[in-house]
Amino acid sequence: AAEAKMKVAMITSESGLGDKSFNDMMNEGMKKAQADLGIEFNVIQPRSISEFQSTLARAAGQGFDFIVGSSFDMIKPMQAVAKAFPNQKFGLVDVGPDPIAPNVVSSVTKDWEGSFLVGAIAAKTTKTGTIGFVGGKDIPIIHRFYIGYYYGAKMADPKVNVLESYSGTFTDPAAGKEYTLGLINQKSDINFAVAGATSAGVIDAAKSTKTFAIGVDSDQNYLAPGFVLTSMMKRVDTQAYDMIKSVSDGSFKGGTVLYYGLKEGGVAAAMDEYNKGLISDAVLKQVDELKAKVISGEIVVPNYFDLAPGQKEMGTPPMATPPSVADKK
Amino acid sequence: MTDALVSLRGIVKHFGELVAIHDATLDIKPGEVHALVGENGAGKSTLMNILYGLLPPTSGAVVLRGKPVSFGGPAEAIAAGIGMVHQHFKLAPSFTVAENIILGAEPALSGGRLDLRTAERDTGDLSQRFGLDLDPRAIVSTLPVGLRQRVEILKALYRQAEILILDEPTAVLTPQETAELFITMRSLAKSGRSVVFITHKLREVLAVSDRISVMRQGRIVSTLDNSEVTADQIASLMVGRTVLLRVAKTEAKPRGGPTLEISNLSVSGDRGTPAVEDLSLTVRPGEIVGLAGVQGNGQDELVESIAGIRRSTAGRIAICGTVPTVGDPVASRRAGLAYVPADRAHVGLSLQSSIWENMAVGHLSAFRKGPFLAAAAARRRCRELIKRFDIRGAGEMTPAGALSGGNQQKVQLARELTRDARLIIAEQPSQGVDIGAIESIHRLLVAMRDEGRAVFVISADLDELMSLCDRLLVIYRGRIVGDIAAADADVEEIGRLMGGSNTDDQAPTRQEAHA
Amino acid sequence: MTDRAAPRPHPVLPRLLRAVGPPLFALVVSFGLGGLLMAVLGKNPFTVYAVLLVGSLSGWPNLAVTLQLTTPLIFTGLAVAIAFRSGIWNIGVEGQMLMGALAAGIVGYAAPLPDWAMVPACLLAALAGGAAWAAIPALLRAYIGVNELVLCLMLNPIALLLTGYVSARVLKAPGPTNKLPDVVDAARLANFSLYSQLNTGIFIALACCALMALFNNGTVRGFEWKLIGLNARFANYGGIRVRRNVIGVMLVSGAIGGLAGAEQVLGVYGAFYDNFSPGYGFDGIAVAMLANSSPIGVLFSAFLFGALNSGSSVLQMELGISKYLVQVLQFIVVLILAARFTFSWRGWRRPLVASAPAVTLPMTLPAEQGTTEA
Amino acid sequence: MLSDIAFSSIRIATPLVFAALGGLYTFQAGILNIALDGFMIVAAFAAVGAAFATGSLTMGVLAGVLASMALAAVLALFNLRFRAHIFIAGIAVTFLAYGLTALLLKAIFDQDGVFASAAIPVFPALRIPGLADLPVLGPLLSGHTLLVYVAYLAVPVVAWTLYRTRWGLRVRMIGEAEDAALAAGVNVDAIKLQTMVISGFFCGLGGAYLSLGYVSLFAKQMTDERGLIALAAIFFAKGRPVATTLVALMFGVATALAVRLPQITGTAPQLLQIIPYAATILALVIVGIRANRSSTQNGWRFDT
Ligand SMILES: Nc1ncnc2c1ncn2[C@@H]1O[C@H](COP(=O)(O)OP(=O)(O)OP(=O)(O)O)[C@@H](O)[C@H]1O
Ligand SMILES: Nc1ncnc2c1ncn2[C@@H]1O[C@H](COP(=O)(O)OP(=O)(O)OP(=O)(O)O)[C@@H](O)[C@H]1O
Ligand SMILES: [Mg+2]
Ligand SMILES: [Mg+2]
Repeated sequence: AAEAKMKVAMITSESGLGDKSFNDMMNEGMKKAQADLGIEFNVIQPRSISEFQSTLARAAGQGFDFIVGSSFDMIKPMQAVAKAFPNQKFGLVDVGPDPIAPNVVSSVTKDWEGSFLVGAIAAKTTKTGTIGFVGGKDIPIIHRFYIGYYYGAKMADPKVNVLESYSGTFTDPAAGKEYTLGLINQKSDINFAVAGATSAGVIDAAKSTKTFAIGVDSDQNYLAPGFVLTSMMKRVDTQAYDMIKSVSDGSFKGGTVLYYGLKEGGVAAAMDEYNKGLISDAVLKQVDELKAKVISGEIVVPNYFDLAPGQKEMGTPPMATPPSVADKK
Repeated sequence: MTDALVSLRGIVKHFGELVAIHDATLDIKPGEVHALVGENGAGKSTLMNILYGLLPPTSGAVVLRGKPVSFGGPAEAIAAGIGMVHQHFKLAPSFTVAENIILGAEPALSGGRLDLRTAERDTGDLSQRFGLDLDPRAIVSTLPVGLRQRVEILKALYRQAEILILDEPTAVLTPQETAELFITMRSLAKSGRSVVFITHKLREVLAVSDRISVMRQGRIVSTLDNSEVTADQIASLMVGRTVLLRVAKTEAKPRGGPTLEISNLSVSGDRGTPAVEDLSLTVRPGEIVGLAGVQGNGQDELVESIAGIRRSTAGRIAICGTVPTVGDPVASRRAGLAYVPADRAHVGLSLQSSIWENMAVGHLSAFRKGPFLAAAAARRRCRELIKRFDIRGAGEMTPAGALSGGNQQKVQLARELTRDARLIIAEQPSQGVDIGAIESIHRLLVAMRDEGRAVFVISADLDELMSLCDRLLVIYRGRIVGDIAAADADVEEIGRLMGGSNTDDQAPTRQEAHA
Repeated sequence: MTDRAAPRPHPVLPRLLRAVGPPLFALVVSFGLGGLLMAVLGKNPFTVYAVLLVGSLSGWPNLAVTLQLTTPLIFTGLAVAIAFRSGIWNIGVEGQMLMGALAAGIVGYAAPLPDWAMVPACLLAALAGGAAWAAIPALLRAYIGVNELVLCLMLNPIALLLTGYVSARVLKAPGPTNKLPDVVDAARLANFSLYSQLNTGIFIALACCALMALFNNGTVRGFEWKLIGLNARFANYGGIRVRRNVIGVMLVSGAIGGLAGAEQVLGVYGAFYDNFSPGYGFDGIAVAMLANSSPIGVLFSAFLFGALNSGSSVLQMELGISKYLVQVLQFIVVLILAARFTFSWRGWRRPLVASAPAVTLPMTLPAEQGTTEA
Repeated sequence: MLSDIAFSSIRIATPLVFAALGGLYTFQAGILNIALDGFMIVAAFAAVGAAFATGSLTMGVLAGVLASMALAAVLALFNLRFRAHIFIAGIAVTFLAYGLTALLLKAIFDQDGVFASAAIPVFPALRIPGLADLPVLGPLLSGHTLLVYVAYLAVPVVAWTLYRTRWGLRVRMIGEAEDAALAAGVNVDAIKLQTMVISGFFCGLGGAYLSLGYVSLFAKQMTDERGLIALAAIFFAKGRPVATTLVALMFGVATALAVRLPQITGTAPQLLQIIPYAATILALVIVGIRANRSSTQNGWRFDT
């Protein structure tokens, strides 16, 4: 195109780039858009939630064609700013189902469906009958992964034992490794890492104990070829990309909410040369059946946010809620 | 002078706008004990700090063995054979005597290993050679002041000092300790070394020195041979007028019940060992009571517990009839105590604070307007006290640390003696104070007595005690072993009591010291 | 009497230079170094500094952001300064801020009070919360003699974990984030502009500075607290109740730290959020030290930090510069400002004879305070 | 279970021990060195970088140690030459280090938070022949990586340098009575500089252990304030090498417990993660009460 390049501002959550999670994935989407659509973009990393609104407002004043952010905590600030700049187009990825504002397009990632998938894979692959989960902080988003993982595992093998733990940090790989080794010491041989930079330690633990880790958000199989069973990819990059595309080709519709689940290919279990052969074809086949059922709606994977406090069972087909959920909510 | 070992030529030293040393010229001959005397703030310490390389002179030259030198720091001065023992000791208290002595010149085995055995042997030998016996393994903090000073001296000798500077070494020594120090100084001189000896006690000057230099207002006003002067002459050279070397005072007329009454007091020292045991004493209004004793016999602990700085373990202290809470300085003060501590650097003053701030403490209630501090009033009062107590080389805004030793002492005295307190406790009141000032301090204490206050003086200086006090108490191993009316007190007896009855030490005379 | 040389009154200019010179010099040097770094990273220092300056100061939006980011640092800086001035190593302000914030957050949504009483109640709660958390090291230090620095190092993470627990498991508001329910509108501190959450809290901060300056220099307690910092033994000897006063210092310090939390909760977030602080408490230490523990100085150094942080996001927006470059620049400035350039590059040697120190901070290790007599 | 806890306690404590040993020297010399984290983070980065580039662990560790020592020298320069207060200079240097490593991570490896690669060599677990076969101790003491043994074997060495060498005597005396050392003609600044650089050395090993021994990757701010914990341990033990190491180990044990308890107790992680800090405070209080009994000072303890 001859006219001036489209300018996009990407605003990270307070955890910023390098979280090996939605911030980095969004960044990937930006790069893709830069390559395919020839846009320009700047990444802005606020130091804390308290800087979201000012950052959004200043960005809106800078004449960007599109401003995209992520994180639930950005909803309120973006509503305020979007109201003040009705002509500015905004996007917010990886949030809830409620529309945000007439000039904001938002997206929901059904990461619980992806977690379901890798949970099933883990349950089918484990030798010890015990699998683990290493979360970063003890926060709802992470619980959402856990519930999906748990549901998938139990669906695949009701007898499988699922261990849950939280390292309390998104930035300390050593801690991640320590917690993982703790799980491995309790017979878990596959551990799902949902802990930002801490995940790297989980994978490192798998490497040093010859067990498996499951990566998250981006394809982390390459980090330890042969020891990362798979990665639950959360295609935040496509979300950001799609939004930018809609702006550039004029199909942008504010106030809409886009969904990215198994059906839409918004979440997936990464398969590449690094984990070739780690998962048996038999397992893959069974997992594909489960996947089909989810897509067809026969299985409704529970979203942690929809569970009522103390809810006894979850989803269809019904399954007992793990004890840890009830007291957490 | 060609035969001088070291000479200071036309030294000038400015501190900001203040001229501390004014074209001072001084020659030190080999093998002599050279006394340096002068009023507080005359510049003695500063001049010696310059010789020792601690301070750079503003102008002037230091000539060592005929060659002009300029020291970048003590290290260079030490290397050139100059050693100095400061007014405040510079020792590491929790280390042994040997470790302190060898610091900076440690004997070592291969691989930088510390050779403590050699160190202890050498320091042992050294102390024997100069008759300063000391246990090389003793921890410094357990030693009485006199012995700590020996450590300082040995530090210098260990580094082969040819010139030894002693800045007011006797200020806190007992007569016995002083006598021993003098013998050491003489033997050093005999061995060809030179000793510069700063003091305010003229009797000591005459007792030990060969030549005497008098400083006044930053100048060396004259240098004389010991044989050709008397104490009074030196005094008038220093102060520029004649001074009374003995206190003029009338008979004491104690009246009324005791102001300070201590019964069966026990206090333990820093390491939990008993320092004061079952001690009882009284001080009545209108009398000056002196406490004599060899340093480290419980004086400090006794006084600290009266002042509420230290907890007593048993017994009763009553000030003006009221019994202040144990270990509460405010309570003791409220009961009517004024207290001049010996350790002015750490307890009696805040060296970083200005003089007016130092003087306001303990009088805060007087300068209190509701929650506010009437600083202007406090400064005004401070200016008055600076005049009244003749505190030199400073305004009320000067940090106390910039004052000369004696003037720091005057700041403490001014603050405490002007509290309207019924009981005045003075530890080493004339420590580092020049004779002119001593005279006025003593006069002040006597006046306090005559106003009917009770005065309790703790001093290592028997002469001072005997001339100032009406009654003398002798403390030994935390107990009062003697209670003598000053009138019929006799040095020998007191000395014996201080030493636990079996010593026969006494204040030195010229002959002894030279023998 | 040592006579004085003829008093030569200093002409104004040199004196001015002596006052303004060093900090100015420091800024120049540090920005020089930063510039070098940028050149290495292929950015034009001059544009960067221009953007930084504009982005933090010019125009209400930018200024508003700067002031928003300055406000919490005034509180925390002040809190640290109060303690340092009395020789107390309260580096636990981060934790005290969290506790104050939690208290304000709870009262702010739960207290059944008339509207007019909400804000005062929250502020009081924050004061209490901060003071209470500071009371732990204060009492342990005063009565058991445990080193307060170590205590603070331990208590900060504990505070973070405790508040995290409360906001995740005990009083969690429904929803995707670990936070308490929003405080009622009556408890909010009014915001001024869409561009920032700058709020009336800044006036509270300024008031605190003014009060503290008055307290330090005008009151007897302020005098006593300074003295305790300079020589605690002397203060104790002089009839100042050291133990009582030190506890007081810590409580006041903690309370002001708590206010920092209240300002964030009531003015910025509108609720207590888990882990909301990007480290205001630690920045506060640097702020206080740059200010040499003077309340007015805190205003300036807090503003310097606020400006750099606010300029940071504009730099990222306009030049795509990483926030870490700005962080590096920021602490080069701190480092250089902290240095006391003698301007005489010959003298490796320290002043050997003690003269009044230029810094009123705990210069010795806490472990060594007042244990230097020979 | 127990032996597993003991084993991982040793591992967890290792970076703390390294940092603490470094901090010991400066502490003994009377320097409040708050920059241990800064030293470690640059070391962790340099170590990974060099190990990745050369494929050699030796080069990695070497690079880490040198980077850390260089930063230490900078801190010393500002503190000793430019008379910046050690505490603020330390804070500044630490945040500088965090920022710089993050910048370089992007500039060199084009990574924002984590750099991990199969090309980074890994320290192998060592099976110590004699040790491994011991009945109870074997499983805990054998099978660690090299640097773990270096850390604990360094403790007696550190103690020796501080208490048995001429240099150590000077260090300790400076810490207690700087003016005495000055008056004795000791070059105080030189020795302080040396202690600072040595703490750089040990923190360098600590950082290298974090990024090459504990895990084999670099993540920004991966030291996670271990330096502060180490500092606390030093103060706790009043700078005595063995005692300091024991405090670090205690912290390690408490952490190991906190990691394993959730599956057993099901308690909220936040509460369990408090354990190490709370345990430290508890221990401090117990020690403090003991010390208080012996003190004869009135009210305020000036000396802690
Ligand atoms: N560091 C300093 N800063 C400013 N003035 C100083 C400093 N040191 C000494 N002075 C001043 O220099 C003068 C000489 O001080 P000095 O200590 O040499 O006196 P002195 O003869 O030793 O007195 P004293 O007998 O009391 O010890 C005094 O007026 C003192 O106030
Ligand atoms: N010489 C004295 N005789 C009797 N009472 C005194 C004397 N000096 C001070 N006081 C009283 O003792 C109390 C403590 O005196 P000081 O001025 O040292 O402390 P303050 O600062 O006024 O009070 P606080 O120490 O409680 O803040 C004051 O209330 C004062 O009225
Ligand atoms: Mg003197
Ligand atoms: Mg008072």
